[in-house]
Amino acid sequence: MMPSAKMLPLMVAGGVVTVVVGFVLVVLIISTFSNPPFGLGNAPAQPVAFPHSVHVAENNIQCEFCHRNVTKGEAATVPAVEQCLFCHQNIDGTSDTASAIAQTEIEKVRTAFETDQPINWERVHRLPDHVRFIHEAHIRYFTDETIPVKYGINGEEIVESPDVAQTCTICHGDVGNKVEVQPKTGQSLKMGTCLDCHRENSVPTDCTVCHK
Amino acid sequence: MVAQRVDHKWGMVVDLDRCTGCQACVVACQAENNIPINTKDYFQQRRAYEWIRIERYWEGQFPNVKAKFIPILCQHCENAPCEPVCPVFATYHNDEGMNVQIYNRCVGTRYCSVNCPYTVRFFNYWEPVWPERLRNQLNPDVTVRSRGIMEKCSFCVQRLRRGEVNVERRGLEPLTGERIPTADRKLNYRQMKEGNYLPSCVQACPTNALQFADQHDETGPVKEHFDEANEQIETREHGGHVDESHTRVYRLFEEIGTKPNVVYLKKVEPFPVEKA
Amino acid sequence: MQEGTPLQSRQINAELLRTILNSPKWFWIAISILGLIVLFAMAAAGIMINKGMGVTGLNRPVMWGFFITNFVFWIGISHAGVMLSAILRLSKAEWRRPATRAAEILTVFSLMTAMMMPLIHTGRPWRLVYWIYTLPFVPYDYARGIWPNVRSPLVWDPSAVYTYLTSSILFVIIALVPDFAVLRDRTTGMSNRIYGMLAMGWQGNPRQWKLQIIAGVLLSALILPVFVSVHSIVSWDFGMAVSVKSWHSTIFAPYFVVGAVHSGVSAVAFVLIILRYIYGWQNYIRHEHIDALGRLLIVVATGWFYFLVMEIIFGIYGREADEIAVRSLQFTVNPWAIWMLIFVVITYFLPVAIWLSKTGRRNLWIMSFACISVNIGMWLERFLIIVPGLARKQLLTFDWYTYRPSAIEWILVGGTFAMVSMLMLFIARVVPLIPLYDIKEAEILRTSIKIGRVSVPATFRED
Amino acid sequence: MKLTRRNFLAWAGIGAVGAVACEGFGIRYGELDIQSPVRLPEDLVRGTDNWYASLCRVCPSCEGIVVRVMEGRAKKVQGNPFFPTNQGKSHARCESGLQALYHPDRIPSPLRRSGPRGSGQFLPVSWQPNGIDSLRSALQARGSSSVMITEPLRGHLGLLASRFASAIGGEQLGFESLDNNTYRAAVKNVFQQDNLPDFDLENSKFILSFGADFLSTWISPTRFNRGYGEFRQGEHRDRGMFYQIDSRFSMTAASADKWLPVRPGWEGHIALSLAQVIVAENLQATGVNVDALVGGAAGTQALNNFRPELVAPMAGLTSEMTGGDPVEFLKNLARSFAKTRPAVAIGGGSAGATDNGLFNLEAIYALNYLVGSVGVEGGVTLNPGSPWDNVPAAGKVGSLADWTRITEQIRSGQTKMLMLHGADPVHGLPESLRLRDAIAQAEDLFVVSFSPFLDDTSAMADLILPDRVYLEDWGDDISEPGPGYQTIGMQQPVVNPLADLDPLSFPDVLLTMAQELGKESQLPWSNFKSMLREGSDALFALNRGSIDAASADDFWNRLLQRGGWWDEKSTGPTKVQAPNGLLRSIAEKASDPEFSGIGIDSDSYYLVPFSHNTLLDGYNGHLPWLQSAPDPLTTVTWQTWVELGDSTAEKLDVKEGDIIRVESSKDSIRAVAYISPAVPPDVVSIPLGQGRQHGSDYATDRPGSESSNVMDILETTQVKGTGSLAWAGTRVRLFKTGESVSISKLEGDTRAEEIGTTPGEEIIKTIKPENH
Repeated sequence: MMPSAKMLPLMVAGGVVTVVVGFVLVVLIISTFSNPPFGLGNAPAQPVAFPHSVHVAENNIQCEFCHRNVTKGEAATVPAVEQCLFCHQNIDGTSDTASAIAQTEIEKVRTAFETDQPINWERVHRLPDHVRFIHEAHIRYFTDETIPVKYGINGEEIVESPDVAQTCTICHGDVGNKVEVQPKTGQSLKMGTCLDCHRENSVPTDCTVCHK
Repeated sequence: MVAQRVDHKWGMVVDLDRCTGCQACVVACQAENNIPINTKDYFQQRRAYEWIRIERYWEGQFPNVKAKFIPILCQHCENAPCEPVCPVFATYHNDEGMNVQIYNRCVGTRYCSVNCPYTVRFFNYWEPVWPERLRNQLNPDVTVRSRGIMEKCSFCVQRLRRGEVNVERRGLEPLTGERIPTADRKLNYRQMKEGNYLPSCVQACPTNALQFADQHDETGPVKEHFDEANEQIETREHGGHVDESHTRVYRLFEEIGTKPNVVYLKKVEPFPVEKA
Repeated sequence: MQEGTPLQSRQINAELLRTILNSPKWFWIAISILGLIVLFAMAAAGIMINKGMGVTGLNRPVMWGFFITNFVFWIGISHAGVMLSAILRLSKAEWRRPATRAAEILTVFSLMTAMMMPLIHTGRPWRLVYWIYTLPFVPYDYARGIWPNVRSPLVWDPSAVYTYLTSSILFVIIALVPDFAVLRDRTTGMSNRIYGMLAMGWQGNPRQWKLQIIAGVLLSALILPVFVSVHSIVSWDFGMAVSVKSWHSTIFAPYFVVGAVHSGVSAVAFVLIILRYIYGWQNYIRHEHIDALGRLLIVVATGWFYFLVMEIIFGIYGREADEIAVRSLQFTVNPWAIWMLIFVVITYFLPVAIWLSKTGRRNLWIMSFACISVNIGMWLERFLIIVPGLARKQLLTFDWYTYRPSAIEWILVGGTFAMVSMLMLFIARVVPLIPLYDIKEAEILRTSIKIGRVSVPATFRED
Repeated sequence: MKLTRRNFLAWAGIGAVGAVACEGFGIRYGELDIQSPVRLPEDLVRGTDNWYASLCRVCPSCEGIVVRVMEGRAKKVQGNPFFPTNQGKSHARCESGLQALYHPDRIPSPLRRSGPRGSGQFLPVSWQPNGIDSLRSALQARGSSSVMITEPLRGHLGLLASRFASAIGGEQLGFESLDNNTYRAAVKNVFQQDNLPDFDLENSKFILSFGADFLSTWISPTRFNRGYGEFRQGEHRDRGMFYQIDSRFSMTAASADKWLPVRPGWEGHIALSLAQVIVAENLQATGVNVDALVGGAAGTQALNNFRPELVAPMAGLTSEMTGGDPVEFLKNLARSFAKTRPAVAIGGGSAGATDNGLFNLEAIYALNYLVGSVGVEGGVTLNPGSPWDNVPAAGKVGSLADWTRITEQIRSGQTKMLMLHGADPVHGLPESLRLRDAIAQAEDLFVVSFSPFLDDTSAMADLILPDRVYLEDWGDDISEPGPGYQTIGMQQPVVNPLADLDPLSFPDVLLTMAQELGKESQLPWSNFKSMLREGSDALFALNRGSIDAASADDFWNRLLQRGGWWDEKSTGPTKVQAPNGLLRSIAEKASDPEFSGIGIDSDSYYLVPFSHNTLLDGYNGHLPWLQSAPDPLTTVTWQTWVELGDSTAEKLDVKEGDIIRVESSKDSIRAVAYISPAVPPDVVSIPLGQGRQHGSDYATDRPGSESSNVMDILETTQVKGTGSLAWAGTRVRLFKTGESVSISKLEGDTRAEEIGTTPGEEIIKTIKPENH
């Protein structure tokens, strides 16, 4: 049955409302499930193209070797340039497996060290100012063998105590096999994520544990 | 393992007979908690932030005049009037006897402040500003509250948390080096004192008028006072009569029934001013 | 008791639809002036949101001021609609007829205005998303098992007010359907289509009439508890505040409800007088209507005054030092004492004296004056409850302070009045502010025939 | 610790990582960066705090502090729990040192005057060659006729400054607005000590204080507060009794059990009347040779002129004040003072600041002999001298007589060079001395300031060479008053100066100059740190005290770690023989206080100025925390207020916030009225500290009606015998100006009094001592 001419404006109006509301809903739903929303939080270009995959997956360097504060304090911290030079004094990228890019990037690090210039990395995960997150405490928990069962961030049961590097992947995902680290590499790091995991593990969920 | 934090119950004892009103606690609090600089305008508008403030009450007329000082800070009430009225749970009571304000949840209705009998909640009427260089002093353990947010004394929860993390981290008895069972890794008074984990005002108070510890901590200075104060409440709840004339322990505005976790000790007054 | 000359349906249509079908020049002038004021107030709100609540005169003890006063005031005004429509409809008060529509619409607008006040009062309204959002889009709340604090009167409050707002809108629309149909039949082009949609296929057949009347009566009955609860709950915003001695009173709920009716009915009476004047509706809003409202108001005002006195007496009876301090601020300290005196005189003694005399009730100028004075007084009443209570909160005399509203607050409060006026004017351009069918119904009902020596109505209403 | 600290500082200087962690709240520029430092010491954990021991230099008393440092930024100052004088406690002033460190108005680099003198116009210059060269040439040309004005110096900086001054042939003087010379002289005359004594309040049972605001500003308030707390409620002891006899109701008087208002300048008479009662009633402590103390019959005769019957009316005591017959009151006071042992009598502040101040203080301190509390527990503890032979425990502090002379020298052209460090004499001396004009008009005068902040005197400088702030610099201090035994405090730099600042340490500059001027023989050290290190080695050589170290290096490290060295065994004398006939000589010296200028008439008032609780004399007025800390009694902040009694306010018809013009014979100032129930009807009080004209906005952005300097109106009366300023010896007239401002105080708009009528409604509950 053809709608009457009178009903047309009503139908048009209804259609517009449906489209607008639908669009808003879709945007909100996508932004809820995609992390970060629409790739807005993709890590920007780093000053030195540092491939985690080469260091971790290929050369088996443990996370805490470079992020050495991760077992000692709140922040994991990026390594000092000096520390890169531990290896890169000798490894200059001229071996046949390395590409020309590797050579130039390693050269950047060496130059920085020689000229006494700190490297300005771009932050990938930004913790809000009102949140206290202590890496050390989390690693201590997951690596503690006296606790029989622990639960991962998605509720998965962890029976074997992981080592430090495995603990990192619980939240940060498989960084070791990624060339470029992006927020989406790991878990969505929202308050609910923290809260779910704390509840699973029966550890304190008092607000002041994380909020400052 | 994360320490069993729920076992603590913090409390402060304020000895009014020791307090001289010197303002050391006030500035210590401002230094620790990133409290905005109280400009002249803030005072003129009566919007100055002093999480702990010294109130001075006059008594009598010249020449028989007295001034009494009382430090007033958030009383961390067990039955806090501010808590039920917050529509968003930005303020709530935690298991450690603390009344907590979560800044990022606050929407700014100011109802909590309206309903606080002690007037110890402070609203950020303006965005706090510091000269660029002074920002270096800001404590990274404490959020800077933006405008539209209610704030108040937190018992320096960041210092307690720092202490707890250190206790956990060490997991060892400091003197003997024995490993402490996880459940017993509590922050006791001695550790708080040595590790600078006491609230900033308590640490500064030159007359020791402020004392802070776990209410159940035998080694701490507050247990006996809290035991007595709780006994008073219990007696009253059972309809008994408390003889107040021989005890120094009291809670501010006890009759409202807020059960504060701050206990005051009466001022001793050999020559009271005759009340008109 | 109906007075005046009988009207013909044609005349009713012509006169009551005049406001919609042609617009005089003064209308646009008035709308633009009011609109400018509203814009000005919006700019003030913008400044406040941009700079922070520091631009107000609020301070540490007095954290609530003009905005909350204004909120309670407009909630109070909103009670007029239901009072007149529902109660009078249920009690079949004939004189209600011309007043209902304007009253209901005033309810809707004043509720909307009222709800704006707590929003801008927080300083950062967008933060309220945490408060009202129930969806998992925001990183907090229900999805994380953290719910709004249902113990808080500030959660009860919007629940009640929004329920009231929803039902009031429904009430208005149901009552408007027959009039939309009349408008649909008298317009052309775009407005014809819009009215057509709004009339929802109204043909005026008996079944439709029956449903419409039943819906109206049913809604009237359902809305009554909401009407009582809204202002009760608004009063609990204060009554639940254990720490503010002069607020913590069990009498607050009926006191506020009666006060709301007092100010609301006065406001409606004033609106009716204005409408009569500007639209020339002498035939519809007649002296007898205003007269009836005046007589109703005597009762309401006296009831309210009883509660006022009780509230004060109960407060003082306890002889608690802090309660006495609030009262002595209210009664003995200037400027509060002066305001208090003015408030009592202009809210009760002056208007009631006017209403007690028939001349007063029948003189529209005097009546307007009385109604305005009641509303100024009721505004003052809320102010004199809220601010002195906070200024003398508890015994900590060290923290006592008063409150001086800033220019921004004055502008915003003024802006709400302009906004409600503007919306009322505007709506008068869109819908008939006096229900056509209701008036016609009255005309029919008043027609009587003589049977022998008695006069009986020509038509019986089906109930 | 040393290794960490050093590396840490080096590292902190290299990377600006701290900026990321500490500066940004909200996404600010650079916050999304995370910086790799170039080098990082192995044992440094980032994001964790480090605590360094140092010394507080905000106020003249010496307090040990620990500073919390994170990522190269100082975050918090707290008391050093090991340090003997303050034992972990701190005053509001100590905390504020951080604001000096990160103050927005620090002078970043040397400045040279570009406008006329006093205009405050400067151009930045470089240290090398401009700054240092100008200083050297000025020293070469004018060094022999130079005056170096510093804060009161002790320890190695005192040694350095005095030697430097003598090496170049100039003069060095410490400056304090309200100097302690009278107190020092009284101590010398009564106890024959060069060092200021300590008071063992902790163990005392009875404190009788005359005019000394020792809980707020006088000498070492943190130490006294610490003792006071124990005096009141310490464990295993009875609560002490405390009388304050004072012309102003100070914070200390508020804490006293009984405050006795007295006319300014009559404290000594009251002290002697108490002595007379004790002697007459034979109440002295056992073992006290009263005859020798009093000076025989002649002494008794002299003392009899001070019988309470005579003194009470002179001192303005009324029966309302004493709750009965004032004479009986004084007698009873003397009796309980003598019977409650140990008791201690303290005098200072306004009691020593009238022209008869020396007499007052001597009379007060002599009381301690009568009750046998000199050198005993709970009484006056005498302090030993410096553990170093050559390093002074107290430097010379100029008195008003000195400043008058120096002003005259400047005016006459005799002084050709002024060096300023930590002192602001233009602000801190009475305006009628005309020091400002003298400096401004002196044609051949070169003024060098080493201040890191602009102040009223520095604003008149030709050259400003900004010093480091104490948290960035080395130093040491000999506590004065010490805790009764030898105590050294060590100050170390806890952070490096920020990158945009270029200060140079004052002692290092002096040492460099000494070398460049060829004075190595007197000052052979290359820098101040090595000088301190030499001092540390000397302490190590003493082989005693709190630090047990194997080597000199070890000793030095531990010295820095602990923040000081002390030796509890090397105490001061515990027994002092009172001079023969002490009371007689004091009684014969007695004189009534004299008030020059306006003189005593019915419409003039005693002016009792006082040190501001946090600002003291205002040298640190640029620190916002100190400005915003409410005065304990009035709770006024940021403004200069004048305290009026209720009756005075009624007489003048003023209310709070009205601007009052306070006029002396010298000048007048304007201040905001604060009406207090505790101000005697014939007294007004004004705090020092405000009224600066140059420097940071925090100190100067207020109009003269809200911020004025009470020094401007003081009469230049000198205390007899010491030449100090008799700052409580001024009479003023008050005028209502008709203007009014909003007073910026914490208190609300009503006078805060308890209004509760039932016991449950009291805020500050009290208890009788007998029930406790």
